[in-house]
Amino acid sequence: GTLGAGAATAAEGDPANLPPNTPEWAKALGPGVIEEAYGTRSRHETAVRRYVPWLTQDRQSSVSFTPLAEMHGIITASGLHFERHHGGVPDVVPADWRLMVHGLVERPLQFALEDIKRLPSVSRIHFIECPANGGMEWRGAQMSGVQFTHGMLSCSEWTGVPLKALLGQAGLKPNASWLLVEGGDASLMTRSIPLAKALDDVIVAYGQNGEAVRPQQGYPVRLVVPGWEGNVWIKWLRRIEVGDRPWYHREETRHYTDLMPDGRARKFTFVNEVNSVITAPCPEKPLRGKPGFVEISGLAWSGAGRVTRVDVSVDGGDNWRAAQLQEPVLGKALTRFRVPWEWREGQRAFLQSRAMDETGRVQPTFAALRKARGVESIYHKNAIHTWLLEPDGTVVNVQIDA
Amino acid sequence: GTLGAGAATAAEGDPANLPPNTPEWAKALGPGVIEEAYGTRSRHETAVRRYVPWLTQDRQSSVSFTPLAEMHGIITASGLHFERHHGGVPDVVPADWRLMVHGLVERPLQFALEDIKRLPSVSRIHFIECPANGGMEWRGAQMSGVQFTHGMLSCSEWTGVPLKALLGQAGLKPNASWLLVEGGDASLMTRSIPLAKALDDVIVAYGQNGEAVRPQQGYPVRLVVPGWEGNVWIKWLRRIEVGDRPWYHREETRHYTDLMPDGRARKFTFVNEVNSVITAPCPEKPLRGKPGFVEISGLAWSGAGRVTRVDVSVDGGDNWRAAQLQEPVLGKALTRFRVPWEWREGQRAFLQSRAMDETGRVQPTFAALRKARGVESIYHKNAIHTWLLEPDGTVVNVQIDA
Amino acid sequence: PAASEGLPRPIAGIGRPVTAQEIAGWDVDVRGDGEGLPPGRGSVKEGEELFVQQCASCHGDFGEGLERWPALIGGRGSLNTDQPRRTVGSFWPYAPPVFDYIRRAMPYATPMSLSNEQAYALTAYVLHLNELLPEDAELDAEKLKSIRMPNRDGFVPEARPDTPDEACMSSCRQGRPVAVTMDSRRFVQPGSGSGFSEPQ
Amino acid sequence: PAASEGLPRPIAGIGRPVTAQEIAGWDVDVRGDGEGLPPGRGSVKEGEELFVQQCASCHGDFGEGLERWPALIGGRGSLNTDQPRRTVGSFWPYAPPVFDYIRRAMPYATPMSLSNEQAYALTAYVLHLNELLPEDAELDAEKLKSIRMPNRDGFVPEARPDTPDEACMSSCRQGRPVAVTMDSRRFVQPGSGSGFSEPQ
Ligand code: HEC
Ligand code: HEC
Ligand SMILES: [Ca+2]
Ligand SMILES: [Ca+2]
Ligand SMILES: [Ca+2]
Ligand SMILES: [Ca+2]
Ligand SMILES: [Ca+2]
Ligand SMILES: [Ca+2]
Ligand SMILES: [Co+2]
Ligand SMILES: [Co+2]
Repeated sequence: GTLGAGAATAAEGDPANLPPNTPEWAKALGPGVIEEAYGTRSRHETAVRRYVPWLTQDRQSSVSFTPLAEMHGIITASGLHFERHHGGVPDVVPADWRLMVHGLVERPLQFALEDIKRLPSVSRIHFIECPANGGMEWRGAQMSGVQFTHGMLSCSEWTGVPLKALLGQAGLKPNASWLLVEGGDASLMTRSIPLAKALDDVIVAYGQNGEAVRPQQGYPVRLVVPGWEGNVWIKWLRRIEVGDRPWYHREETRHYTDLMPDGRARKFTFVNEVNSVITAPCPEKPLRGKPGFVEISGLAWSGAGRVTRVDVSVDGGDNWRAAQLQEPVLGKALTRFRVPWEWREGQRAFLQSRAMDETGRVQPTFAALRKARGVESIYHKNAIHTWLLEPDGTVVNVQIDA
Repeated sequence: GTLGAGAATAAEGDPANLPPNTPEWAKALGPGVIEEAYGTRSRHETAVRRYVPWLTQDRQSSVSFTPLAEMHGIITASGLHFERHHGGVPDVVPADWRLMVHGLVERPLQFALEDIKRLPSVSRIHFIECPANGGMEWRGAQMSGVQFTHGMLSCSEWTGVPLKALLGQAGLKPNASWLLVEGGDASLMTRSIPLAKALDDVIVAYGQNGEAVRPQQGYPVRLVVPGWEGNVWIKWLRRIEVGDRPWYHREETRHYTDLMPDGRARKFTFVNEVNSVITAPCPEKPLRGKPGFVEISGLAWSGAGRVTRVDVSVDGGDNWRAAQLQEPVLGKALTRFRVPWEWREGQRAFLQSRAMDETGRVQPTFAALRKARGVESIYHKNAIHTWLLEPDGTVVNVQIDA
Repeated sequence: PAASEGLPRPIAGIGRPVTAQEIAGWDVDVRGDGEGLPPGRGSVKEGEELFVQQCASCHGDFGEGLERWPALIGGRGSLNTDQPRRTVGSFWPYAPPVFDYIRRAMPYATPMSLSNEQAYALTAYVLHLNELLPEDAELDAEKLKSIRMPNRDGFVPEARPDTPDEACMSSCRQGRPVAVTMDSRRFVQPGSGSGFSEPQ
Repeated sequence: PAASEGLPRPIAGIGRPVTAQEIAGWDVDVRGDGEGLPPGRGSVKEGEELFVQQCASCHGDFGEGLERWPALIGGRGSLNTDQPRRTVGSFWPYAPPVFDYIRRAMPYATPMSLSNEQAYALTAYVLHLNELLPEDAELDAEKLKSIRMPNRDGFVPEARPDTPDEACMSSCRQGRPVAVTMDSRRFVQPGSGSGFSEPQ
């Protein structure tokens, strides 16, 4: 299929397998069950995580990006979940894994994996987004596609124990008010989290999309901190210390603070505010052939709760139409939006999406965001994104005067 | 952790990695990003699909089972999705794949994969269950665990085109009332589906849990027929013929009909009625060590709509307690239920779950089911299931007098 | 037209018209009433020869079924017993789908390799094995449609709901102790012992 | 107690009491205010030697940073310019977390290999490179706590929402044509050209 009725398909295919011929795979048995006792995808599928060499000196303290253009629905295939490590991926032996809970608690405890699994459990579908997602675009458009402008973003069904339940096991001292959470990798990554969030919806997770959390996502246990920046979702979790104030560690001062034009930096900017991006069409999914029907589709999310509306513009924000949101719309989860469009012959278009959430927050323009924060804050870039659709169907990452 | 307070853990672990020692993985860098451009699970995870050799002559026309005891939440890891093939797994080349729509239509058409992907899309989380799930247990308990009593069951986020949209492309003739759907594998599997269902919620799906449908699940395109028996969810879909009556093909007469004691067989028994099973504890997840807190957890589902309630009994159905249902509870999707329990010293228990759905249907006892259908109908066994929990923590598949 | 009501309007340019010739190659199905049967013919005799060459290794010389490959004969009168056997002869309600299935799916390892003539001949032989065609018969579309299968009237519509919607909550057993009617340990140990992740 | 309100009641037997000695081995963190600093001491001089051996290959002899490994000095006065440089000297608000980070995470390839004395010495040297300690200084817990970092007051609380909640629906540009301010084709071709799935 192409955009033109009756036109030949882009990939013509092997006539031997096309009607009226019987395809070769209908003429011979294929491999049977448990040929793959644990299965993988088709050899014809090629979507991969990618990294950007110039961003980091090595691949151990680095990031790779989810190919958002290849995704369907809201669940991210675990094999394509973006990565952000500070010392590589530890090979944690599950029998040797322990979680220590201590500090301002009544009963300092350690938990083995089977202890965690015995506690009351919960499953939730939540997105995780690195707050540096799109950070390369504060000064202007420079990345080639949506994998790099927005690909530090994924969404999974997480299963585990409410952190509250673990704190219940240990008991809290009266002055408890902040937690230090620590990973067991080579960077022994730490962040401070206010107790109120810990008692709200944080999960100590061992399950991801129906199986164990993947190594790159923190096997065997990671923190799930719904709606908050990915950096606090500590992976390979090994320790929770309860205290009465934040720690001001490297990852919450040197990094993950937002530098303002006046030279001061905002600290503890936890929430990933309302955001969205069109994933089809996009630079990786250009439109080929003749104009006609196009379903514009993308992802919206908010760390503050449910997405309530997504508007789409094809004229650079002059006029907007509300998109359809795929049910169920879940709080702090990716939300798939779709809107039908008719692409006219020779039409140049500026595609944008603008999300709103249940707290009333509206995704800002780049101009509004820069006016508030300048261009050096690295994190929490949630501006309305623009794709330029050229008359030949090429889609280009651009920024416009809004 | 064991059931006893302060007791040593079952897997003691390597002291070199346990507190106060620093684990080896905190002392050296691990592999960096894109070490796996398409990732897989931890080498320490061992859950696998399994087959039962005595069920079938070979592995090409056979079945393998999802290890339900290892699952978390409601999404099935795609690598562990059960399999049911009739001629093995075809290696369909996506560029050579075509879907033909013809018969009582205005415009006979064929679609390439990119045509399908251009049409308006939809994503839904739905379970798929082979109607023969648990069919080996009609006469009595004989399987060793939940993987085999209930493991022809999975749940994924499916993305694709409403079948309705494809029929819209072709147009329907006035007398259209049934569809023949045909797979492209070595069995060229066929089933007849009434038009009303096709126009309701059937999806022609290319996406599964955020990536392409897996080969074992019908790559590149399968039918998703929410709530209906898995056999009609035709995989490797290649053809849809519109007609004015059912075809009465082999797979809807010889198989997938339900033989009653009087020698007559019910045909077109499409819906998988309300059902549930406890997945923890279960034979594969016995309770070890001393009594104490146990979270009983399991899965419920109904092909008629949403699960509204699941009751759990520990005394073989004498007394029941309503379990908590994990939100969101979605129509024709797996629903995770959980209920806390205190397992007393030396207690023998008969664990059961009983689900209800929004149409008011209640999962029947084995006695009620056999009274209605005898023991030779193979399909649609949705009886209340019993696990015997022995005082030593062993969990046994049994059947009781109800 | 009623069927089309509520159908989405077609979107221009998506999907390519398919020719009658292209359809013909893929439209291989034959309906219960024989719709779709191709021209051609084949005899029980020809069928016997083909069957011995291409089918008997699994189904047995007389369709009795070797090992656990399916039997193609037998089972008549068994359907209402506690050992029902479902075969072409005992269970299939219509004859044309036998042709349909053989042509689309057999021989098992090389499906879609039979000519229409061969498929008619094999269908004739399988029906003969089931005493539904004499030894000297020849089969074509008309003949195949005319065969009345023994279990033609054996199928009834879906009849659910057929179990009570009861949900007693307490003292439901009214004092009766639980009796185990079957314990799987008679057959297997609890755990994963019923199956394998490696070919056996 | 307020903090515990609404906490789930503990479930007996899940989780094992952890001893003070077990905690000590893992509780390696040092807070901004110095809480957690261990006994011990180290001098700038000792630190210099260790730094040259174990750190300079990445961070440079003077902490200037080689290739794209991070610089540990510089950037003071840059934070409100359009080329801000965030380093220990210019950006870190508290001194004890320098010790914390070096001990938990450095040397990069062999973390948790430094003794407390070595970590004090290296912290001393890094602070010296940033002109926060004289060449002959020795560092211990008390001394480290007393150091006031240049950017101590540089951090302010979260200040969002800070953008308008506007959602104009039509003619929002009021006739202004769209102007492209930056086109990524200046740097890369549209598609996946920004990155790789193989190590470069
Ligand atoms: C290598 C083994 C093998 C060979 C050779 C073979 N078959 Fe089969 N046959 C099977 C299997 C296996 C099935 C069932 C497939 C399934 O249910 O998925 C079957 C099913 C059938 C059925 C349907 C039986 C029923 O009641 O459902 C018929 C009819 C049949 N075969 C006829 C033939 C004919 C005719 C040939 C030769 C042209 C043939 N078979 C060759 C293995 C074989
Ligand atoms: C092989 C390279 C390498 C060596 C050797 C090395 N470092 Fe580092 N250092 C790094 C990297 C990479 C980072 C940043 C890690 C990250 O952000 O994930 C870093 C970060 C730091 C920082 C934090 C800088 C900031 O402002 O965030 C300090 C302080 C530091 N190193 C000190 C040391 C000391 C002291 C040594 C020797 C004992 C050392 N490093 C040896 C690579 C190295
Ligand atoms: Ca070929
Ligand atoms: Ca852009
Ligand atoms: Ca070891
Ligand atoms: Ca049972
Ligand atoms: Ca036909
Ligand atoms: Ca501490
Ligand atoms: Co932040
Ligand atoms: Co059925």
